[in-house]
Amino acid sequence: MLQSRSAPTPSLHFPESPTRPEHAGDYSEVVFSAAGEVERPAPDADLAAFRDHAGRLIRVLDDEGRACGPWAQPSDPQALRNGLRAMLKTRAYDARMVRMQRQGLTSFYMQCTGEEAIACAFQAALAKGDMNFPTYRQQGLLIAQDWPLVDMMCQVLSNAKDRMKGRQLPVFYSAPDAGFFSISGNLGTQYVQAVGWAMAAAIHGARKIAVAWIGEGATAESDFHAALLFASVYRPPVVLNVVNNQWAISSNQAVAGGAQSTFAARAQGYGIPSLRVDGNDYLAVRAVGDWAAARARNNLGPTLIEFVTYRVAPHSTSDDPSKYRARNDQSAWPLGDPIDRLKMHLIGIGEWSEERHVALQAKLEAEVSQAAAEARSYGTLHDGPKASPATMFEDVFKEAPWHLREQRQALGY
Amino acid sequence: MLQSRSAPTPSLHFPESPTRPEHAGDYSEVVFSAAGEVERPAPDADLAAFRDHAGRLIRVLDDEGRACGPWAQPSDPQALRNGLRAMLKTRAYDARMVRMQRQGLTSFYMQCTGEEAIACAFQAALAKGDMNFPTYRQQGLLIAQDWPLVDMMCQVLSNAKDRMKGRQLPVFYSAPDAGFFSISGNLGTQYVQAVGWAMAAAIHGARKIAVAWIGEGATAESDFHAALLFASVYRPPVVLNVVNNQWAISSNQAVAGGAQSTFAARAQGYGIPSLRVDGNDYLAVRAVGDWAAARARNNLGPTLIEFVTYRVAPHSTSDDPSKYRARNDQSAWPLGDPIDRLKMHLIGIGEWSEERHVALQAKLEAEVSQAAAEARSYGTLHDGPKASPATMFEDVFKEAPWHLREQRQALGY
Amino acid sequence: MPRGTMIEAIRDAVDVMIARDERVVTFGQDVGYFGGVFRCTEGLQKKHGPHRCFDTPISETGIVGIAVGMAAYGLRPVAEIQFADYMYPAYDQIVSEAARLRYRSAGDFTSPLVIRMPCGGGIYGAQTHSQSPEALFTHVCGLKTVIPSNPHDAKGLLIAAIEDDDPVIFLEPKRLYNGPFDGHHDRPIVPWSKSEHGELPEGYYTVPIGKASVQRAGADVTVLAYGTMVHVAEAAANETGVDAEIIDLRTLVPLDIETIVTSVSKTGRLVIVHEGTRTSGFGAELAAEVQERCFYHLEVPIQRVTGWDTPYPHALEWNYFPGPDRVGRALLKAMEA
Amino acid sequence: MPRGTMIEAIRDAVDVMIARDERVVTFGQDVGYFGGVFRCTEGLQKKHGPHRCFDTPISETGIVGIAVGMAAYGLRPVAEIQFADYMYPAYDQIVSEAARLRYRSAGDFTSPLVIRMPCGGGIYGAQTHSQSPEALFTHVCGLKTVIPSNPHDAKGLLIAAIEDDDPVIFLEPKRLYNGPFDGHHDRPIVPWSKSEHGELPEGYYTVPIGKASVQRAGADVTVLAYGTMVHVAEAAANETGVDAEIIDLRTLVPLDIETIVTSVSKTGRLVIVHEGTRTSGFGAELAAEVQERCFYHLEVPIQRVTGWDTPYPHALEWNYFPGPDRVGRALLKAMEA
Ligand SMILES: Cc1ncc(C[n+]2csc(CCOP(=O)(O)OP(=O)(O)O)c2C)c(N)n1
Ligand SMILES: Cc1ncc(C[n+]2csc(CCOP(=O)(O)OP(=O)(O)O)c2C)c(N)n1
Ligand SMILES: [Mg+2]
Ligand SMILES: [Mg+2]
Repeated sequence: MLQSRSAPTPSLHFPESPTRPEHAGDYSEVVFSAAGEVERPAPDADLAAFRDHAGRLIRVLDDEGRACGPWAQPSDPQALRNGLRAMLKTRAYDARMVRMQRQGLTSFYMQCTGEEAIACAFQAALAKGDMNFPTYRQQGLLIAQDWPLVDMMCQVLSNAKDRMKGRQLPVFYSAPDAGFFSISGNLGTQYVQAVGWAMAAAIHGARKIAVAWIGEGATAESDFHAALLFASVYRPPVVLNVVNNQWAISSNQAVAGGAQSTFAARAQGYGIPSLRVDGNDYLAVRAVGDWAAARARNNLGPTLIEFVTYRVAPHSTSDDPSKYRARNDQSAWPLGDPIDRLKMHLIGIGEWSEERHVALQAKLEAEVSQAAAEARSYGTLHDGPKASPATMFEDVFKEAPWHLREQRQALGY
Repeated sequence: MLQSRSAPTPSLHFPESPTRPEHAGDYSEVVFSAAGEVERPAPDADLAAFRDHAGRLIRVLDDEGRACGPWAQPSDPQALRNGLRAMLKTRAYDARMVRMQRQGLTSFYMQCTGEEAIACAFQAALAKGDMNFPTYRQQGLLIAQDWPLVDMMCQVLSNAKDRMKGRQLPVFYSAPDAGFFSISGNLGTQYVQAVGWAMAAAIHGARKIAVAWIGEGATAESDFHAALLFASVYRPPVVLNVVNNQWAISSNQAVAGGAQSTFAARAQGYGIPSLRVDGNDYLAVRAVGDWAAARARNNLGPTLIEFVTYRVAPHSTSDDPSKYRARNDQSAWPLGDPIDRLKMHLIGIGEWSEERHVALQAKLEAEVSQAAAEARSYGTLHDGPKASPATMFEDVFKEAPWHLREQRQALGY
Repeated sequence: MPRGTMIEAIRDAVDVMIARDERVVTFGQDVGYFGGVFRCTEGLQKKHGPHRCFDTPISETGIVGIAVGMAAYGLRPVAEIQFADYMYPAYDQIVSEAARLRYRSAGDFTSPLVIRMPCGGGIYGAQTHSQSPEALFTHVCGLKTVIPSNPHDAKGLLIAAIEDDDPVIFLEPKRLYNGPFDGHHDRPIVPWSKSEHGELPEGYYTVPIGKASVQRAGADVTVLAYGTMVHVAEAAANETGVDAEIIDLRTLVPLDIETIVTSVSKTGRLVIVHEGTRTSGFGAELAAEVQERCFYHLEVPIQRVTGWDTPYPHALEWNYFPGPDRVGRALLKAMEA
Repeated sequence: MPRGTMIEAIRDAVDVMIARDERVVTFGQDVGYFGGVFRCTEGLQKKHGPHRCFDTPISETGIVGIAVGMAAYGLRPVAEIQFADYMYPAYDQIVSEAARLRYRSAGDFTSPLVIRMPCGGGIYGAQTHSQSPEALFTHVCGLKTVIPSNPHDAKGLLIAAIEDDDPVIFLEPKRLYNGPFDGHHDRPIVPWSKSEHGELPEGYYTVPIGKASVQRAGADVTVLAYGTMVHVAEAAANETGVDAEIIDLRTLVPLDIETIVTSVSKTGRLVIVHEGTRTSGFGAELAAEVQERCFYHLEVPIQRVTGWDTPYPHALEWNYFPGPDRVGRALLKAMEA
């Protein structure tokens, strides 16, 4: 069957960012829902119960900071204050590390500004023994557990106390005791590994769950498909998290296929229940995290969660978003700031105040400063003690074979 | 949040085939619909219009061989007789090639028995200049175009007239003039190439479409994901075909994730319209093929089609399905045989008869025999003329560099 | 000593290890119910259950990806890639992940997995069922690469690989599955049960990774070979009458450099044989190392007899395969100078 | 002659070819609007439109997969992989498809594409922004592998690569993007505008694929190098005073064996330098070929100065990098014997 004479000229669609430096910021296309509007399915509901969730947005906090709807959990002010503290501390940590990078104390840094609620609230849904397979933007998972900042900083500074022995790029932490898997520089690879880890836990009957993390840009990688498929087939205790912060370096989420369907929708094509959540709403993230973790723990199989958020900071310290984003891009973002929103909620329920907030902020900044001073005392990338060159040849294998010993000797060690 | 004490012991789900040699065949789980039941969306309908199609089955021929429902096209008896002829010829060709392989005239062969309708009817929807990216089970695409059998056989026999110069495994044809892309031994790779080819056609404004082919087992490969994603993002003129013949060597489609959702459903997760079709119903395949090809030609973007069928034959001549399938597996298959069904339809509308059928069969077998005799006269894998060893060093590059010339000389050529 | 095939050897090794060590699991395409297209895991699912031996989707990325996750958890996965030619979709997980996990995490996480894959030609498998991609593994630091040439070694090396704390690539020359093969494709097939190299001890034992074996002692020329080529080299030595010392490397990384240097220092002549393509093949590494270490002992140039720099062709398989004739000519040439 | 950076050279080459040849398109992650993280395609989308220069999803599999399909259609795709370290997900499409399409279809279909990727260390990029995986391409028959060491060659070779009818892997030493680099990381950075090697002719021209260039003539030792190491070798020769002949290979496959053999036959001494890991690196192939062809001319063992067999570390970058000191010691050692 040939096309009719009137068939349109063939052409391709090239997805474009809604906004570029020459425009005003515009996120009016982001699909969202009013707070409290989206139902909470039974954890063992049929896939059909999730169909609409892929196109909507679970939100608990409304514009006035009130918790509402079926995803609002019984209030636990202390837990929420802990969450606020974790987010504030993460932000203070990021700010300090960027400064240290600018001072030339290390080569590189990556912030999670604006996305703090996701890692901080999700971590609260996890238990000792669970394992996160994070990306470079989930430092909040460590900070929410009060993992020693000095330890993190020493990794960033590649100094003598860097447990990674200066091998990894800054922010590529590893902390088995915190359920934090070693970060890979290769996007996506850890997503399917999390599925394998969860399979192993289930094979051995261990009551542990795995959590996979990926950016919306990296869902394009092959490992994302493999992870969804294997999770669908074997139904291991894994939660598959997608952090959609709208940007992958310079390319908008539309380039990752976000304009044709949501990232949550991907999972349903594999028969995996999925939810889409306001990632700047601490209460929503926590509620959905609890829900998905419980599903995994109760052998009900994998869940995919798309967290909708916004990357406030540059991609990394090597990046300059003024080259590709609208100048007022951030202010056009409709879902606000996670810290401001949780603060408003806590103040609204009478469990927080401006004064306590300012005091906490100051205390955390002091804590971060003190940690920074201590970390610096162990050296920095270009200055002071660091791992001996002899260590470069360790851990390639459990024991260095002759050729690595020879090479070490050739280097003079 | 920890699991309750009563949480079930973690365990994995291991998909199993519904049937194994120790059982009776059983395909009652195959989701299907009555003939004529499934709607025909407008080619430019919204994705929402396709939602249900992923879980249903477009069928035109009912059990009595009558064409019914919105997908039934105006009857064209001559076109249908051509289709019947193509399917019969394909089956006769397969039977003969298996025999030649058993006679030791070549190393290997792969049949498409039971799946003939898919390639034969789909090819009828295509135009000169379109390009198929087939798997090893789409010989029907060539035969439906009356591509010379001798040419195909010479490839299978790796003889002196094999245009592939004996390089490829039997059945890995290549025929640019027939819109038949060179077959790769690596599953899935060609799926995304088809998307690239269609992008190229659109970039140059050429009115050509690409057709990607893959087995349900191979949808697990990474290239399937890449193809769907790039097709979703750039919307090129491509039709994405999945042939779900229930088996991938010894593993049932459930191992490929077919139990949790259909292969048609995958596409909708990427925002690509998809349909699920009775692959043993020549009329349904033709109707859906026309429909999807028209969408592509009219710049309406990609379509994914899942063809539901059954692999009657062993995977290849190296395979022995009695080791992993129920003895009566085929008879449990509910969608019948494509040749029988089209024949019944044609007889039903008074356009065919048992006598003409028997006569045609005999004629085609004679044609195949004659071609086989001719092909054998040009040599076989182990006997008679074949490509000179000097040709082994050609086509690695356009011009052989010195090292390949040296190697050729070292071999004595 | 009982005899057995290489297939039985591999099956035995996995069977023994699943029974001994609750961390061992095996999986891959068609590996579970069916037992693999070469039947290397036949019966294991029935014996040990699907949680120890199971089918996977056709995704090499996924197969190795879950293996890395499982190994990081503490299991000892033995993943099968159906043919070495199909390992490429898994290459990222192998190179960027399995090989580097211990290093990048300074030992926090490790990846003690085994990836088995049939390799090599000789079965008319054409370009996608015949490849020998060992050099693509030997170049990657953090991987051990093993390739046995007989049932005894296959079983002992595979058990050692499973017990090894590092990721091991385990290449199985498929033409050796059912019998030794010396490259004389036109002669009757010899089964392992009829071969002196067919010994297959029962139960648990290991063959150490990193140790070569001298397949045939000799005084005049050293031959470095592995997999199928060990048998081809032996045939070539016997047929030419050259007193060759044939070293079966068994492990490519870490290499048994001592055995190699000792032999070449003695013979002063070296022929390297492999089936993989020539340019940047593993023979290049062997030649580079030996010329540096044995420079003043070498009497003639080191020769490489290898697969050609072309894809493995179907009909011309035996023109591609570096058979005893080509190896024999190299031996004679080494003796000429 | 005007001067320019290597980034400008690459951008120029693509720009010239998009303008000259309607078949040329370029794409990759961040390549379109932004112009690539190293800005090699900056301005091209604006100038030529999104159908000639566009952003892709973060899928190397997909990037090379569509490139193969486009090339088969008749286009001349120039695909960018953001860092060579991220080429592994595309490796299957490169090895099994791009490299073999012409062969397996006996010329029915071809794959004239270019895959550009920044490689090498020296920017504190650690293990996933520093790799030199050239040997993983040179082992694959059907691929041409090119690596320039200066802007002039980068532009001319890239234009030649785009015009080439075979698939070309185009490696760009990222440490050379903005200036030559001789390994003295503690000295001030020299921009290309200040370097005698910074010449960048305007408009269309080609540098032939398969031809090496003698970067520095000399009588005593031959040095084979490519990319960044050409400059390191030059510094080492100048600093040690060894009269080295430095050959910039420019193309690894097909190799300019004639130039190499001529030089080694003259000097009798050879040092091979590369940044990639040692075992099975491209240096092994060079050593193997040269020892065979120049055996009777060689006066000392061929040495390889390479990256260590470890991942590229972050803090210890300069202990990993084979700098002028290590190369210099090899030169002196070559002169000793
Ligand atoms: C395999 C691979 N390809 C490319 C890159 C380069 N890269 C690093 S981060 C990045 C963008 C990722 O975006 P996204 O997944 O959305 O995460 P985000 O940075 O927004 O958190 C890219 C392309 C990489 N690290 N790995
Ligand atoms: C990358 C890759 N992995 C594995 C194989 C081996 N293999 C060949 S055919 C096949 C089964 C394919 O099943 P399916 O896709 O359902 O197609 P069908 O044979 O049923 O037509 C497998 C596993 C391969 N050819 N390529
Ligand atoms: Mg992002
Ligand atoms: Mg199938």
